[in-house]
Amino acid sequence: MAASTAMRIYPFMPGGAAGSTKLISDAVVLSDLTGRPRFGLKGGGSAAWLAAQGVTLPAVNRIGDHRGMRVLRLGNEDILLLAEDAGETLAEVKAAWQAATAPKGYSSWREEGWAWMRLSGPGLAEAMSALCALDLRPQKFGADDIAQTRVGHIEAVTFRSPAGFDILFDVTASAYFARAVAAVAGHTGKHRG
Amino acid sequence: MKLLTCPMNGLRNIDEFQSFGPVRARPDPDATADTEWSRHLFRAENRKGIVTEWWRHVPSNYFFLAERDLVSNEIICTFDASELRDRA
Amino acid sequence: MNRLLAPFGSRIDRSQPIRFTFEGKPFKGYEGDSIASALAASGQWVLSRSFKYHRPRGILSMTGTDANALVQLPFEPNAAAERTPISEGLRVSAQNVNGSLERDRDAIMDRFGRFLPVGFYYRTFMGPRRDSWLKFWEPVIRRKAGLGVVDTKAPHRHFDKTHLHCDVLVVGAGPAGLSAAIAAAEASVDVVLCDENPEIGGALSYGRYDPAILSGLLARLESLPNLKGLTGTVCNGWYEDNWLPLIEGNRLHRTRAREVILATGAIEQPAVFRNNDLPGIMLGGAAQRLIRHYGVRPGQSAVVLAANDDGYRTALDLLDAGVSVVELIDPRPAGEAGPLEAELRGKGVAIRKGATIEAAEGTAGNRHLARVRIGGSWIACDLLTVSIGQAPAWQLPCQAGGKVGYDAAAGAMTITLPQGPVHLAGAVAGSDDLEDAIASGRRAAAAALARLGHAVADDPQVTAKTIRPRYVQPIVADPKGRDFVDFDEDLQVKDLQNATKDGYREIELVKRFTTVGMGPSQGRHSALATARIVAEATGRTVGEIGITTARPPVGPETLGVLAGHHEALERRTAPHARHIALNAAMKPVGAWWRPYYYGDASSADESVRQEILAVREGVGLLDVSTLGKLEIRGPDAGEFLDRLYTMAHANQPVGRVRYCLMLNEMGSVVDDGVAYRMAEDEFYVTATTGAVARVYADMLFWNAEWRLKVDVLNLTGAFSGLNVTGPKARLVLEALESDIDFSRDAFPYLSGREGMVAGVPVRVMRIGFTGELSYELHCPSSLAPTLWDAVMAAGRPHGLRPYGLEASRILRLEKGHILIGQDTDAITTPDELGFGWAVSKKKPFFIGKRSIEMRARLGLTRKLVGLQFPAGARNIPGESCLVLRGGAPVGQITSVGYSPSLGHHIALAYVHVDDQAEGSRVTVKCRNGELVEVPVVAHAFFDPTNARQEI
Amino acid sequence: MPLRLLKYGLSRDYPVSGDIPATPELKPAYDVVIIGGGGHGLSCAHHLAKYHGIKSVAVLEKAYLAGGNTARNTTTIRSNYITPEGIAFYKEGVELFERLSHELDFNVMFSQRGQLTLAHSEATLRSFHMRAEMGKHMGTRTEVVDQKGVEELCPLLNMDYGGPLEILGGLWHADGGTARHDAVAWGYAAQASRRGVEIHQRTEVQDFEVVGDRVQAVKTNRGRVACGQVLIATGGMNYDVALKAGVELPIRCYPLQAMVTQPLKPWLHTLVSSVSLHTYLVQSSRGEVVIGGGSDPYQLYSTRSTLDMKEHLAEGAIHLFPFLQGVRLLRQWAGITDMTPDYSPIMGASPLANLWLDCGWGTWGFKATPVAGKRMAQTIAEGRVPDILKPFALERFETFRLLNEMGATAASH
Repeated sequence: MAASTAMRIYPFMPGGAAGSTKLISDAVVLSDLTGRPRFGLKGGGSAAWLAAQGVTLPAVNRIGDHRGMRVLRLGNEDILLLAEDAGETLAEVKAAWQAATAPKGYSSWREEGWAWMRLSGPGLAEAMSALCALDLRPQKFGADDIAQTRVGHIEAVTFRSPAGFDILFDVTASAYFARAVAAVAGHTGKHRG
Repeated sequence: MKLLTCPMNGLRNIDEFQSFGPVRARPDPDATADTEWSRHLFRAENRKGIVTEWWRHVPSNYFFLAERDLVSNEIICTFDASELRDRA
Repeated sequence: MNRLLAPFGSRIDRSQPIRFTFEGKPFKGYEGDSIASALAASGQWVLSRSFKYHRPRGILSMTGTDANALVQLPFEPNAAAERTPISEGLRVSAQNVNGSLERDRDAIMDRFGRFLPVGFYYRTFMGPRRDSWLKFWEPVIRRKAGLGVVDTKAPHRHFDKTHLHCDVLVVGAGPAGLSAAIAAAEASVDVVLCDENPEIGGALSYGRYDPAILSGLLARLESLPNLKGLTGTVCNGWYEDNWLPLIEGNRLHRTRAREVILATGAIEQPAVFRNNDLPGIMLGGAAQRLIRHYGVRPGQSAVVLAANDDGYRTALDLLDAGVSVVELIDPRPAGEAGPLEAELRGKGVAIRKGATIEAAEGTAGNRHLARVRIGGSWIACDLLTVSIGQAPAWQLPCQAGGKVGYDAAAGAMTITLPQGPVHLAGAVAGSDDLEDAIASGRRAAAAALARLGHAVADDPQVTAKTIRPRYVQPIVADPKGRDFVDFDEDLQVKDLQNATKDGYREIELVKRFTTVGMGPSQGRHSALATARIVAEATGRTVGEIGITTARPPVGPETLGVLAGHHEALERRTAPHARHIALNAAMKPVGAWWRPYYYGDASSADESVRQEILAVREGVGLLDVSTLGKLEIRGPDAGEFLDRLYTMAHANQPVGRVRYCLMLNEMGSVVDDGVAYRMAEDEFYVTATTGAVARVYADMLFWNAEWRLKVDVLNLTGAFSGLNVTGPKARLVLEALESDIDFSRDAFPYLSGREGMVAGVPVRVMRIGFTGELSYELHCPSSLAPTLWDAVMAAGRPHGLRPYGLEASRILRLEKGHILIGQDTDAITTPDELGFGWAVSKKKPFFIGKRSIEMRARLGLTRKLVGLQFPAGARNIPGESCLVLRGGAPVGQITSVGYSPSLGHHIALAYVHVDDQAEGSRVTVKCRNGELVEVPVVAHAFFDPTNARQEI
Repeated sequence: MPLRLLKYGLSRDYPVSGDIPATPELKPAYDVVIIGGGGHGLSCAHHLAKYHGIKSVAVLEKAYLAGGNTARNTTTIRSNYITPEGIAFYKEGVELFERLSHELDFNVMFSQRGQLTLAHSEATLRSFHMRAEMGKHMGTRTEVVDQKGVEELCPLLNMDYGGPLEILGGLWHADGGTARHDAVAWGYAAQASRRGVEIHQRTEVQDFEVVGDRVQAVKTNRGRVACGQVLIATGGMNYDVALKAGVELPIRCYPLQAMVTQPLKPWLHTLVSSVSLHTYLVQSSRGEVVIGGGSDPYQLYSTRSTLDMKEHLAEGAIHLFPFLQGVRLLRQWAGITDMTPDYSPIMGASPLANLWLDCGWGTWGFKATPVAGKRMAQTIAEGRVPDILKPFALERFETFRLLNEMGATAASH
């Protein structure tokens, strides 16, 4: 599919599907990274093609690094590149992939299918304990670990970022997710009431 | 909440998984009489004891197998589908 | 006032008085008081009326487990007065009273007891007429049922849930639990110690022990940062793999522990004698709790029944609290309490051995204890404390797989757990003195640590003691009754004996027939006595009788804390805000929100009609983004679809679109959609909105078995779909900037193209649910709002109207297109739908093939056809109305609606297979029972030759 | 005051009824051996003895009387099914319940307060219309009501949710009700044993002696018993017991859980269930609110309870009745259900000539206790299957003549 010149509208942007939903910013801060550059490959040939580009692939459910991009290995043949601050590098990889001939895997369309949000703030640990059943304490869940699990009752991928926890989930549930996080944040410290 | 060890994602609460039921032998449809075929469709692997069954880890959409005791609910082991033939 | 001075009253803050009311009367207490303690301090001992006989009842255990002390709060029925703190202005009232607590008209039930033997309700209330029970007796009895009253106007409260993980969870912060938690934490593992009480210490906080023991343990506890103490937190159940609900106020901690140590203590057991339920008769521990926790003097003049050291300690505590102890009665003929006995005698207390309480009598209306009978003579007193034995708190251990036994030699209930990640410590494991309990805690910690892989040094002190013999009260029914075994359910000794005479000899049957143990305390104070009575009555041992299964929860828990707070899941398509801006009536479809029509509710029908006409005569735009969208990629993609769907896909040319019909193994229709072959190794496949999640999972499942070289990707959220449909659809698309040739020849029906439209990369398919010229544009979701805007703008000169689900349903019905799940059911075959054309006869295999062949041989019984009602027909049958043949149902209407294009009502229906031909007339039973005859239509109602979609 | 209570009060001693005689010695042979001392087995025994004069009957129960699914179910009685075959059968079941207390001279407390099933989606409402149309046609009291009708029938329901949880309408079944489950079993046991039926508790069938196409005898932990006819009515153990006779049933076992609150003064008068929430509530004559829902998500022969099911049911209950937040739960439990592929029972003949099946009762068996016992007794006594049972034959799975009741059993049992 060719590159687009048209305007992209993500859920939390004005005119987006969740445009009227406010993101909380209190003891718990929820921020939206859905529009940030990322690119994923999935299916036979994906890992080999990336490796041929010099990308060192981590083990499944671990995060590696490639020229400032985070390399998320979600499955043997399911790799997602996140380029929060390395958009140009990502664009190069993407262009190389588009120009390449098969086998090269297939686009996973994660940049369209998944919202990318970040949870941070002083109430982070308490909020994550409420949102996710996994043991995410630092001694159990490291900086390069990935959990494909459930966050806020929906399927999600979560991992640590320097600021907090990043969460990838079904983009169509963006408004729901923001409400679920706000509800949890509203409860912190209030349970005896 | 019971725990289940996903061969790909590790130890998780069982509510992250979906059961796809016991592994079933699939008879050759063209070499099976009608009554045998309907038996195949409706028969149930329900013996007290250990069954090998399909599970899906829903968040990662990974399918694997587990040996589980239908009476005690003990999960004896879990393994990737590629091992199924080795075990058979 | 019965209030004692400090240091008694560890829980109360005398500087913080609190006013509240009970039964409308004002009372005063202090911050930290429970309802029961504050009332007791003011001399209010009666808290409730009993379930059946409406006898006055008061404090029994001070643990909050009995029906005796349940009260009504404004928004909360059955609140435990012994545990619920008072708060300023709290309005408390008594439960289960007819009139008032003081004057309960139903107290007369106590006199009619002889007319109401156990299980009487099974033997009467049936006559005189057949419906007498339902019409007369049941309403009467229903009014008497239940305890508290639920406030149906209760305001919403916040509850929430969180998760907690630890290496070792210790339940119970008494001496055993404390020592276990400290020992585990000293080995550097993560430990959580929880206790339902507001303080750490358990019996050390209210029993007669050296305060230095508790302060020493607390000092060690505070130095351990890896030990998290949760007071006021009840561990209310044990579930598989050490999953435990810890309830802290309005919060539920769903807790996973690798190892669990249960130090849940023991439950003091009441003595059984006539009138043993009078207010003023309480367990020794209740008196000690009142004194030490709340600074409340439990009476003025006491008799102490003591068959163990705890009873002697209670007597000493009573003396310290200024209660006159008339006499200590030790039923053991040679009860030996060593130094405690000497101390008591030194304080001038008379001790009588080998005697027991034979009966009690109350003041007027049995409102309080007046005297007890010992050795045939009556002794006046207003307090009787009972310390005759205890049962291990078996609830959590039994949920964790523990087995209850009975050590006949020691007269004690025992619990044994299988080897595993759950350990017992303290009184629940049989310890009956402090030193042993502390040692038992260390032993349990060592066992847990060993399982966690920690090397544990042998501790020479840590060996279990054998259980010392306990006193066992002989239970004989009092000839006059009122010797209660189960206070919650008002059951007396003879009730249990009589149940066994009627053949209810197994403990579970005794429970079910008499309801023993089914009340709020769930047998805490009755299970042991019941087992003894049933054993005696049936000539078996207590061990053979056992106790009934302990099921979660351990104690009552609110539905609110279990439910927590849960936002409803909702999914929105990318153009959601566009629909809102266009005043769409949005309705939920599963988790999705979809436009039903655009416009005000007041003109809904007209809006729908206009939308339909726009599609038929001009052009319409439908957001089809909720459709399931799947990409099947890889060398085996064609083969994969060939196995999953009924049509042929391996030979489908690139650029073509084919209908897909999916069957299950039984040969029933489960889904449909289209497959667009974008490349040799890539298909873009749609699935119905409601089925895509299952279809996607099933695809992955089948390929886990087949191991074909394909990757399946669910693009449902990643891609959005816009359907541009109507005779002018091509004009609209040609007006947009695009590299796609939309002409009829270049882009024929049932083909697909990739390209750019208005700067947006799209996948376009020429298909049509509406039967008109249609282009379905699919694009990445972040670009869908922009594409929507472009199409709307390009369509404006052509009168383009966005249309909603309602119009879409009629449009498809006019074409006779089916909706899976509405026009099909669990057993629909392709033949029943007349879909033979969609089933490949050449493919060697597809899912369901073998079954539809077999089902075809068994014969078709019904067929889905069109029904056309005459214009102006008066009675139009609704959906699901029956199609009858010879008076018997043979099918039903699956879809029905008014077609504005045709000017009459049309429907799809299953009819008998012999009535499928065009022109047959079938009988349909309308909702009002009227039968109407309707002609069958065997083709699409609108545009029967399907010419319009191919222009 | 009813006469019987006066009699109790005026007699000095407790009037012993002796409902359940102590387990006698096992005889070497019986005309009919019924495996399973639950409601169905006891009902069949009663009907054999009372209406067919067959008194050489032994009911073999491996544990205590009626302690399996009879004791664990939540006692829904109704006939608002989908298939005409199903409705005809369950309708007879409701009618027998209406007379049951008098039949047994034991008050089973049949309480016909109606059942209201709620629809939160148009698809559900459509399925309700299907059930209502078929139900009306078959002569039951079943109708679809709109939002206003729902409010009138159950004014305390929360109608304000909007979105996917909004209540769009309901299926009102005036014939629906509950009964005291234990009483049904005890009443049948008392009546059957008074007519000579022997009830053997703690008697487990461990094997079958099959010769040719007949069961010669069953082998129990208390010895061998020869039998003329054998009925399997063992609830959650049906698959396992039938397998011992060499008969493989199309049954899978799943736990089904339920829970109950502390007793409350009556506030909920009808049975209320929700298809989308997988939750139903009914207030018992003791004042307890019984809450149940769907089966567990994977196969298991266990009666353990789970926290997640309890949380799910509490959530559903509070969606419907938000004021229940402060109400306390007292107990949860589970039974093992024997689920068939089409959510209908398997009744009638087996591949063995004298072995009869009363199986596949899944989550819905209690309501059929009287009718299944009556019709299975007729089958055994006459040696042939009556018309009303024929559609439920095991053979239907070979001929795709399924009786699909899934849509009528998902929300309430």
